[in-house]
Order: sequence, then C-alpha cells, then structure tokens
Amino acid sequence: MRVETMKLISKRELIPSLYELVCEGDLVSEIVMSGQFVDIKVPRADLVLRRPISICSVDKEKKQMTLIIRASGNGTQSICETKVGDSLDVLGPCGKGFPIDFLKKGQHVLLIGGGIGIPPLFELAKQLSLNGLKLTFVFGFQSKNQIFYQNEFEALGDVFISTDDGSHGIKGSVETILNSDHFNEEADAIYACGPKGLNRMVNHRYSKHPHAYISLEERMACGIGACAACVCDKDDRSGTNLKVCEDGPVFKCGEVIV
Amino acid sequence: MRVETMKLISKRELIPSLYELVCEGDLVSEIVMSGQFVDIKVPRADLVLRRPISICSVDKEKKQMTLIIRASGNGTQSICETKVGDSLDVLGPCGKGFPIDFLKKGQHVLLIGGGIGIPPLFELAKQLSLNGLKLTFVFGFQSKNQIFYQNEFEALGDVFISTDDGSHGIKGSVETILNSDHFNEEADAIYACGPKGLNRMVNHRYSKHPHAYISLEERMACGIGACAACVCDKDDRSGTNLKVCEDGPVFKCGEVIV
Amino acid sequence: MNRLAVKLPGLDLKNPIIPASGCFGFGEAFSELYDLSILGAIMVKATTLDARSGNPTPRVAETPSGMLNAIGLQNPGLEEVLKTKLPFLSQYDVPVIANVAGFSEEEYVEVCRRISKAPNVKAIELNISCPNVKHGGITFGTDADTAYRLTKACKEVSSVPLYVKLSPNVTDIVEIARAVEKGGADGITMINTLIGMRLDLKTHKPILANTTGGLSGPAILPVALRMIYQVSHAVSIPIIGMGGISCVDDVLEMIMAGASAVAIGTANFTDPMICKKLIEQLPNRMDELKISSISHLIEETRKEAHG
Amino acid sequence: MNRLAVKLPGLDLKNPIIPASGCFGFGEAFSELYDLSILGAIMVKATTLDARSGNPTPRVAETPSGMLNAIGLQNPGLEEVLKTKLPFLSQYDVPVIANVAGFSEEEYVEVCRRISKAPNVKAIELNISCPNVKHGGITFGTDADTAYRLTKACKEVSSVPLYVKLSPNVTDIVEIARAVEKGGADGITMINTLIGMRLDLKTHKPILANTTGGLSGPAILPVALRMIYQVSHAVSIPIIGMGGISCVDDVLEMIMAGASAVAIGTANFTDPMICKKLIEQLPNRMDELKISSISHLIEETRKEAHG
Ligand SMILES: Cc1cc2nc3c(=O)[nH]c(=O)nc-3n(C[C@H](O)[C@H](O)[C@H](O)COP(=O)(O)OP(=O)(O)OC[C@H]3O[C@@H](n4cnc5c(N)ncnc54)[C@H](O)[C@@H]3O)c2cc1C
Ligand SMILES: Cc1cc2nc3c(=O)[nH]c(=O)nc-3n(C[C@H](O)[C@H](O)[C@H](O)COP(=O)(O)OP(=O)(O)OC[C@H]3O[C@@H](n4cnc5c(N)ncnc54)[C@H](O)[C@@H]3O)c2cc1C
Ligand SMILES: Cc1cc2nc3c(=O)[nH]c(=O)nc-3n(C[C@H](O)[C@H](O)[C@H](O)COP(=O)(O)O)c2cc1C
Ligand SMILES: Cc1cc2nc3c(=O)[nH]c(=O)nc-3n(C[C@H](O)[C@H](O)[C@H](O)COP(=O)(O)O)c2cc1C
Ligand code: FES
Ligand code: FES
Repeated sequence: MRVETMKLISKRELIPSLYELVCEGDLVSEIVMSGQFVDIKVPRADLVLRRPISICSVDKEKKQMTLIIRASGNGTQSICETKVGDSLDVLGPCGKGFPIDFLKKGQHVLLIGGGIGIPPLFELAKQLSLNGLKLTFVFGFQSKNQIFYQNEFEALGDVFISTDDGSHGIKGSVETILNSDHFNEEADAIYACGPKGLNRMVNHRYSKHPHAYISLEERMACGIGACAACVCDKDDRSGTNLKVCEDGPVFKCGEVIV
Repeated sequence: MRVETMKLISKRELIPSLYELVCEGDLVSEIVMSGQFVDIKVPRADLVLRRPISICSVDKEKKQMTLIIRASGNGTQSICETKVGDSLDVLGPCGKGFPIDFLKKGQHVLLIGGGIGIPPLFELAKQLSLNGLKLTFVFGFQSKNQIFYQNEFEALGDVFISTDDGSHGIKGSVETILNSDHFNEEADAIYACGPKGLNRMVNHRYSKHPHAYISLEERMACGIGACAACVCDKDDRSGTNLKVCEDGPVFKCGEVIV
Repeated sequence: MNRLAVKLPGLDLKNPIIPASGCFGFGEAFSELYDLSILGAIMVKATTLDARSGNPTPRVAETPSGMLNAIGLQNPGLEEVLKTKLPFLSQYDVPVIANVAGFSEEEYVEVCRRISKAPNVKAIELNISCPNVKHGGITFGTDADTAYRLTKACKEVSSVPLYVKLSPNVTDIVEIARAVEKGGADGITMINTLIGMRLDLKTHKPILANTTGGLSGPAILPVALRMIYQVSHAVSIPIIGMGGISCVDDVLEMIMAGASAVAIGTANFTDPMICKKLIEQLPNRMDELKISSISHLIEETRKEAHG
Repeated sequence: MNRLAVKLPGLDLKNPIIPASGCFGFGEAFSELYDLSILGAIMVKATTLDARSGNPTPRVAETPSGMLNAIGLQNPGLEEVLKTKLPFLSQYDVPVIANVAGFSEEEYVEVCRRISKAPNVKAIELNISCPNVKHGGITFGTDADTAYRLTKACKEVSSVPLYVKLSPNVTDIVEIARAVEKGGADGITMINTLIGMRLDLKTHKPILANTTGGLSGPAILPVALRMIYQVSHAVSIPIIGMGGISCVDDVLEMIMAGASAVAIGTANFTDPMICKKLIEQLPNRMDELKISSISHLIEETRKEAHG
C-alpha cells in the first residue's frame, strides 16, 4: 500500500458519464488480488474524502491499471475531468479481493454483476480464464444504452444480460436470469458485485455455497481500516462487525449482513 | 457593471510570480475610467471571495483588457494558473477611477507608483499621453529584478526609479526621489498607487494639492458597495467612512485617512 | 399555480430565494445586475436607531469554504433607511424583510415600531445574534430569557409579523427557539454566523481588527442544516433557513431539513448572480428529484417532523 | 537543539505534530505507510471499558471542506487495547496519548486508572466531547460542573498527566476550560467536532444513520482558532490544538492562536502522508517566516496572552 501520484495515460467515455481511465505508476506492482480497490483524491480542495474505485484490470508489465468510473456526484465528476497526461493522487491497493486459489482448471465459475459493480469482475475473469476455467457471466443493466464492456466479457465466456426495461436481453434483474429454467446455476465458485439489492440477493441465495463471494460498497473515510466508518455487521450474532475497506470489500456469502 | 465569463487570450510571466493576463469580453466596453478594477472569481471551490485586480490597460476595439497580477497567495496563484484559452469569471468594471477631465494639453502630470500598485497607472498614462500631457513617473521597487514595464512607461514619459536595495536607480523609496534637489515636483495633477506606506505618504504630502489622487487597497467581500467590508474613514471628523470598492478605489489626497 | 411560491406570515413569496441580511446592502448594487422583482423577498442590512460606522478594518478574512466578517452593523440609521433606502426598494415588486439590531431593548423596540410601518416592509427580522457587537458581554441571542423578553417587547410594537434570527453559538439552540416562540415570534430565521478567527502568519496577530468575526459560507452548511432540523422538530412556527447555501441542491436540502424559505448570504459575493440563477435552476432540479412544488415539499417535511 | 521540539506535561515531543484521536486508529494502517517514530505523539482511538461496535452505517458524509462522522466510539474495549493495541505501538519511539471515553463517571475513572499504567501511555486525553453518544441527553463536555467533577475524579486515579478534550458545541467554551483547569487538568485538547448534518436529496432523510454527526476538517479551522485563542487567554495550562489543520501554515497559525502542539484529524483521510509531510515542511516554512523554534513561538504567544 502506498500513496502515489499516478499519470493518467488514457481516458474514454464508454457510455454517457461512464469513463474508462488508465493510470500508470509503481502502485500497480503491489496489486495482489483482483477485487482490490484504490482510493483517489478528488482534485478539488473543498472535497476532503477520497473516492474508492475498484481496480478493473491490471497490466503489471506496463505498470498500468484500468478503472471504470461513473461520474455521478461532484467527486467522481471531478476525477473524470482529469486530462490525459495529468496526474491523479492514488492510495492503494486497498482491501482484500476475490480468493481464487482453490479453483482447478476446467471448473465452472459464475460471475454476477450489476451496473458499476461489473468492473472489478473483469480482472478476475481475465485471470480465471488464463487459469483455464469456464466462465458464465450474468449481468444486469438499467437499459440497453447502459451496457459496457460486452465484447470484452464475451471474449472470456458466456454472457447473459438482463435489463430493467427489457431493451436488451432478458427483461428483469439478474435474479430473473438465475431463476430461469434453462440457466445452469451450478458452479464451483460464484463471484458477485453490484448494487445493494443484487449483493443482498446473492449473499442470501448462496450463503451455503462453499465458494460464493460478494464485493460490497460502504461510505468510507480513511479507506485503510483506521476510522471504522465503513463497517458491516457479521452475520454470527456476535454483535461485532468487519471493515469493508480492510476486511473486504470482498466477503464470503453469509459472512456479513448486507 | 456585469458578471462575465471572459476568455484568457494571453499570459506572460513578466518577472518571477508576476503575470500579465489579457482577457477578452464585452465587459471591456463598460470601462469608463482608468483606475477602475475587476473582481475575479478564484477557480477553486474552497475560496469564496473574489480577488480585486486593477485594470492595467484596455483595448476597446478588441474588447480586451490587460491585468498584471502578483501570484502571492492561494487565490492569485490559482487565477494565474488559468490556461490560455480557458475562461475567467470576472465582475466589473468596479469602482471609480482617476479623474482627468480637468487637465489641459501641455500640462505636467506626476505619476507615483510602487510595486504591484503600478499597473493601474499604465492605462492612465496612455490616455494622458494621448491627450498631450507631459508625464513624469516615479516608481519604487524592492530591487532590480522586480522591475517590470519599464520600456512601456519610458515610451510615455520620464521614468525615475528607486529600489529598496539600490540595485537599480536611486537607493531608497519614491520619497527619496521626490525629496531630491533636482526633482521637479510641480505638477498640475498627481496620481499615485502603491503599498500602504507610499499611499499614506502621498496622501499626506499632497493633501493640499487641488488635483492629487491615490488609489487604495482594502480587503473586500462584495466589491460593489453592498457589504461595507472595505471602508476607509473620511478625514473630516464626521466619523463616517467611504467604501473603497464603490466610492474609490481612487480618492482625492486628504479626503480619507490612510 | 406557481410551484415555487411559498406563503409565510406576512410574506407572499414568489419563490423561496431571499438575499440574506448584510450581504445585499439595500439592493442598490445588485439592482444594476438584475431585476430585484424576481426575488422571493429581500432581507436588508441591519438597521439601528442611529447611524453606525462599524468596526475598524480589516473587516473580512477568508477561511476554507467560508469567510469571516466583523462589519459591526454599519448602517445609515433608521431615519435614512426610512427616507431613502426603503423608498428605493419600493420601485420593485418584492417584499422587504427589515433586519433590526440594537444595543438595548429600548433601541430594538423603537426601531421595530417605526420600521414596521414602512409600506414595503412586510416582516421584521430581529437580529439578536450579531456576533460582532456585545450587550453586557453577551449577545442577546445566547440567553433564552433575554431572547424571550426582547421578542415579546418587539412583537408588541411591530405592525408586521416578527421573525427572530437565532445565533448558532449556543449549547442548545432548541431552548432559544422555544423561548422566542413563546415570546410571540411569528417565525424564526437561522442561522447567523459562527464565531471564528484567523491570524496573520507575518504579524502573529488576528487578521480582523475586531479579533474575532462571524463565519459564513459553505463551511457552515452542515451546522445550519442540523440546527434547522432540530428547531423545526421543536417549534411550530416556520423557519427561514440560511447558512452556507451555494447551489440549488443546498436550497432543497435546507427545505428538507425544515426550512420554508432560504436566504443566501456569502454566495452573493462569490457569484453576484447567484439568487437569479437559483430561481432559474429550481424548476429543473425539482423535476429531476420529482418534487412537484416547494410548498408540497415543505408540507411533507412538516408532517414528517410533527407527525 | 531540535527547533521543532516541545515539552508538555508528561510529553517530550520531537515535534508538535500528533495524529488526532479516531483518525489514526491505533496506528496499524499508517505504520505501513511511514515510520510512526517520526511523530510527536499519537492520540489513539477512544477506549471505553467494554468493546463497542458503534453506530449503524452510514457513519460518514462529506460537507464543503469538511466531513461528518458518527462512528459512535467503536473500539475493542480496554482489555484488548491493553493486550494488543498499545503493545503494537510500543515498537515505535513515540509517546501515546490515550483517548478515554465512557458513559458514566465510573467508566471514565476505571479506564483512566488502568490505561494510565500502560508503559507507553504518557498522557490521557479525556474525551468529554464526543457528539455522537449521550449521557442523560447531554454530553459531559457541555456543562461546566459535570466537566469539573469528571476531571477531578479522573485526575485522582491517573498515573500520567491528564488532558481534557473540549467540545466546541457550547455557548461559552472559556467557562468549561476554567472548570477543567480547576478540576486539576494538566492540559486541554481542543476542539472536538461541531455537530452537523446532511440530508439525502433522494430520500429527504438524514444521510447519517445517527441523524447528526461531528463536523471536522478545514471548514472548522476558524472556529478552532477562535476557541483556542480565547481559552489560551483564560487558562494557564497548555493546549494541544486541533480542528481543520491541513497544511503547514495552519499548524503555525494554530500555535500562534495559543496551542503548544497540534493534532491532525481529517487531513489524514485526504492525504494519509500528511503528518510526515508537515513534519518535513515545518523547518523551511519557519525559516521563511523567521521563526527560530516552535518553543520560542509558543513562549512569545504565551507572553502576549498573559502579559
Ligand atoms: C470498494 C468500493 C469500490 C467501488 N468501485 C467503484 C468503481 O469501480 N467505479 C465507480 O464508478 N464507483 C465505484 N464505487 C462507488 C464510488 O466510490 C462512489 O460512486 C463515489 O464515492 C461517489 O462519489 P461522488 O463524488 O460521485 O458522489 P457524492 O455523493 O458527491 O459523494 C459524497 C460522499 O459519499 C460517498 N459515496 C457516495 N456514494 C457512494 C457509494 N456508492 N459508495 C461509497 N461511497 C459513496 C463519497 O465517497 C463521498 O464521500 C466503489 C465504492 C466502493 C466502496
Ligand atoms: C482595488 C484593488 C486593486 C488591486 N489591484 C491589483 C493588481 O492590479 N494586481 C495585483 O497583483 N494585486 C492587486 N490588488 C491586490 C490583490 O487583490 C491581492 O493581492 C489579492 O486579493 C490577494 O489574494 P491572494 O489569494 O493572493 O492572497 P490571500 O492572502 O490568500 O487572500 C486572502 C484574502 O485576503 C484578501 N487580501 C489579501 N491581500 C490583499 C490586498 N493587498 N488587498 C486586498 N485584499 C487582500 C484577499 O482578497 C482574500 O480575500 C488589488 C487590490 C485592490 C483592493
Ligand atoms: C458581510 C456580512 C454581513 C452580515 N450582516 C448581517 C446583518 O447586518 N444582520 C444579520 O442579521 N446578519 C448579517 N449577516 C449574516 C447573514 O445574514 C447570514 O445569516 C450568514 O452569513 C449565514 O449565511 P451565508 O452562509 O449564506 O452567508 C452578515 C453576513 C455577512 C457575511
Ligand atoms: C472519523 C473520526 C473519528 C473520531 N473519533 C474520535 C474519538 O474517538 N475521540 C476523540 O476525542 N475525538 C475523535 N474525533 C475528533 C478528532 O480527534 C478531532 O478532534 C476533530 O476531528 C477535529 O480535527 P480535524 O478537523 O483535524 O479532523 C474523531 C474525528 C473523526 C473525523
Ligand atoms: S474507511 Fe476507515 S475503516 Fe474503512
Ligand atoms: S467590498 Fe463590499 S462594500 Fe466594498
């Protein structure tokens, strides 16, 4: 973990207000798991909290990482206005990512994502694919014009898409897909990241699965386990909690209450 | 008076940390007197007060005005970091400038300036020169490497320079020059702008002169006479005061207490 | 129906946007920038019985996302306000809220009595919270009993509704709010400035000649929201909210906290066109947030607060 | 001579830079970023007798130049702090200031008694000002008598000097400061957070699950400076100042206001390297401002304040 002035190498608007940023710096060499995130300083003096953003993909040789950011509020907006060639102040890598060591070649993996929760699954999918695993993606979007990275994921496995308004794929949510008769839900590992509703559903649905994981979001201050802002309660009646930034953002399904 | 998004046409660092900025916009056509100023929004959300900056010269045809700004604190620093082609949020023209209507061709005018107080005297000098007046400039700087616009002023009249450290011209202050035997202090009008000490000296020295004027600085909030932040006391025992932003920044010597 | 309109004691507001006292003078300068008739109302600079020339300079200093002021109630005095300042504003179709200050109960009462009779003064804002002048070492607005008595005395003589402006520099603002409600206030305006200070790194001395000053601007927004929320849950008279508003989202957030209209202070310095912009931007933003009308939002918030 | 050094009751500081309580945990995460031995001291997270899991989330929200927190004193409890947290810090050459909180006088006393015996705890910071937990509806730090009694009780049982941390949410902070001085405090730390709030524009409800939270960050700097200035003129025990510091100029400004050392809270979130940077930047900036040493600046300021 370090704080680094990283250089913005390229920027692309994938769909309106959704940007793909490629950053370069030594921090990249410290990334050990897909699903880890970075905490980016907003280049505005009046915004004091960093913004946590998942690492979407990593190129260790070039010391580059790709982030996909939705410019939703003032902070992400300002980060996405950074010009190519300028720098970003990045803290990371933070947190613990998706465990994959237990998987063996040829096994089947289910990856479930919703909207802006999809980016952290990309590096994971690349690694799993390299390891010879069979991948099925189930992705939910609001509507057709919100879909991004479809080709990228189709190159790695089967992609099933739902949209809230039915403008592409199946009308409904990822749950609609998972529940459909022909869908093969059997998997040696399940990984998910999405909005709260999706995470809650997956957390519940696969709480007995030996290798099902979700990546959570929570409002953060320090991003490194020092302030206890970002906790989620453990689902073991202990009354204790875990820190999303340090113990997560990836948790085993059933481990915490979403 | 208006608030306008003006375009930055050019920028030059005259001496270290001193920038000449040329801005373009319709506001320029409203400038009626030299010595008026503009109030510039700092392009940083955490700095809420505008920065008052004198208009240094005006090109009505091109709708351009020149400002000379010392990047001293956070606000002026940030304004001076604006890139050519980008815009500045400018309120103006503000205040009342140097009265010149009473002057007749051939008369002699003394212009006294110190450091960053010199810019507002430039447009004034250009106009006086056009009107056929004989100009003498007495300028004080900290040292040789702080001198700017010397050629520009020498094209308009005789320039006498003092430096605090004696590295150029006379060692001392503008007062040293004014006090020197050979110096002709007689003038039909006197205009001055500089640091507090210089303004105070001139205000006192020429308080009986029928046409001596100083331009003052005071911390401002609104810049347009609404908040009463920027007052200076009238020198008439009335216990009342005047607003530098609205009644000034130019005052007749002896009118107010500096 | 005008979806921005708000009805308050004495005030029929076209919209909830009001320039705050002390940040707009008596409107002269701003009238050169836009038509003052577009405003919901205007809160004019504090008026005292006699003319006041205020504190020594420097009177302002900048702070992170805010500013300090120690103007010290400079104003031309009641006579002049009645003779020239209020008549100037009568050319505009906009209600005036007269900000009244004083150094004794008698002074407050006298100014209220006379200024409330001016034709375009539709309400009084009793400024018991100026942090830059003192009354026996304590501002009127930091003691509940004093606030109660002063409100009562001023209410009796005022011929228009009386709003009392609260100070945030107190341990328990709800106590003061309840006291002025009991004293007969028709409404509350809040918050005035927090007391703050800056020092000059070169002289090691306070920047303001007055040592301390009132902190305003975006920095205080969360404190204003908290206090408005607490007070709106505790009293039933309406609140005109202020403190740190700089954009249209802040306006709506403050109404959601419990305000029925808002005043804009420091933001007029950052952007002299801000009030006009806020009025123009409100409808669009309300559409995005599915807010049908300001009065509906106020009603919904009141129900939530008072059950 | 080390020109950054400061000597305070119980504390020999290499420099005046101390991470503030609650913004640094017990140092674990920051120890991965830089050597904690460079710090003047470390103020660790509030410790209560029993483990506490704090308030529901969301626990933080952003504000203009600031943030709100309502962590609710989450901490592993005294036992665990003594067993693992303080021993972890003992590998560094840095004094620990133990932040003590409680819900009753007995709890405060018990924690003080035991934690002050830990070998690397050189001082106690009595947190009577957490805005996010209540004691009979009022925080200990907003009533002078309560503050006096609590200070006295804790002082009696503490085997290291006792600093009391004041709340800014009071009408008269000087009164509280005098009370804790009378109660036997060896020093004062100030300020804790101002109470604030934000609302969610979509839900119309407070963002924080706790409704209100503590405001910290640059926004509160002028309030902190004002209060430190006032208190330093009224008491003779030293002050460790905090509230809104984000750069080296802020450090010096707070010392000029009357602080003898400073704590850095929110700025650790904006820039986790901030404490290290401040320590590195101080000498240069002191040269520019012609300040020979921190202790000289403190002395000069004290003379100015106390004649
Ligand atoms: C571990 C983690 C990974 C994330 N990865 C991504 C990603 O890859 N791409 C992406 O676009 N977004 C991601 N997010 C969400 C992203 O952090 C928020 O959208 C962003 O912080 C919102 O900031 P803002 O300035 O746009 O909004 P504002 O509303 O202005 O933010 C105000 C405050 O609330 C916090 N906040 C608001 N929404 C969220 C949220 N959903 N989660 C956490 N904090 C929030 C902000 O951080 C800030 O402190 C991630 C969040 C977490 C916790
Ligand atoms: C009528 C007028 C005309 C001016 N013309 C020029 C000019 O042509 N060129 C130029 O470089 N400077 C000029 N100044 C001075 C310039 O306004 C200040 O240097 C500038 O405001 C300082 O801002 P800062 O962010 O650099 O400093 P900071 O110290 O960060 O400013 C903090 C606050 O103090 C105020 N302040 C600080 N110094 C001054 C000052 N000397 N005068 C007024 N306010 C101050 C700032 O406006 C701001 O509100 C003029 C000032 C006035 C009043
Ligand atoms: C320069 C200045 C002068 C002020 N004068 C007055 C005043 O005369 N009477 C008053 O009640 N409030 C006065 N205030 C307080 C404002 O009306 C308002 O309550 C406060 O600034 C908070 O709002 P803001 O953050 O939008 O500025 C003044 C504020 C400023 C900045
Ligand atoms: C997330 C967070 C947690 C805090 N926890 C504590 C605490 O446990 N005990 C305490 O005395 N102060 C606590 N504080 C207050 C800080 O120590 C400090 O007094 C305050 O934040 C002002 O300083 P700053 O503006 O530099 O942050 C906390 C502040 C924050 C932001
Ligand atoms: S954000 Fe501070 S502990 Fe997670
Ligand atoms: S700055 Fe407001 S009156 Fe001059």
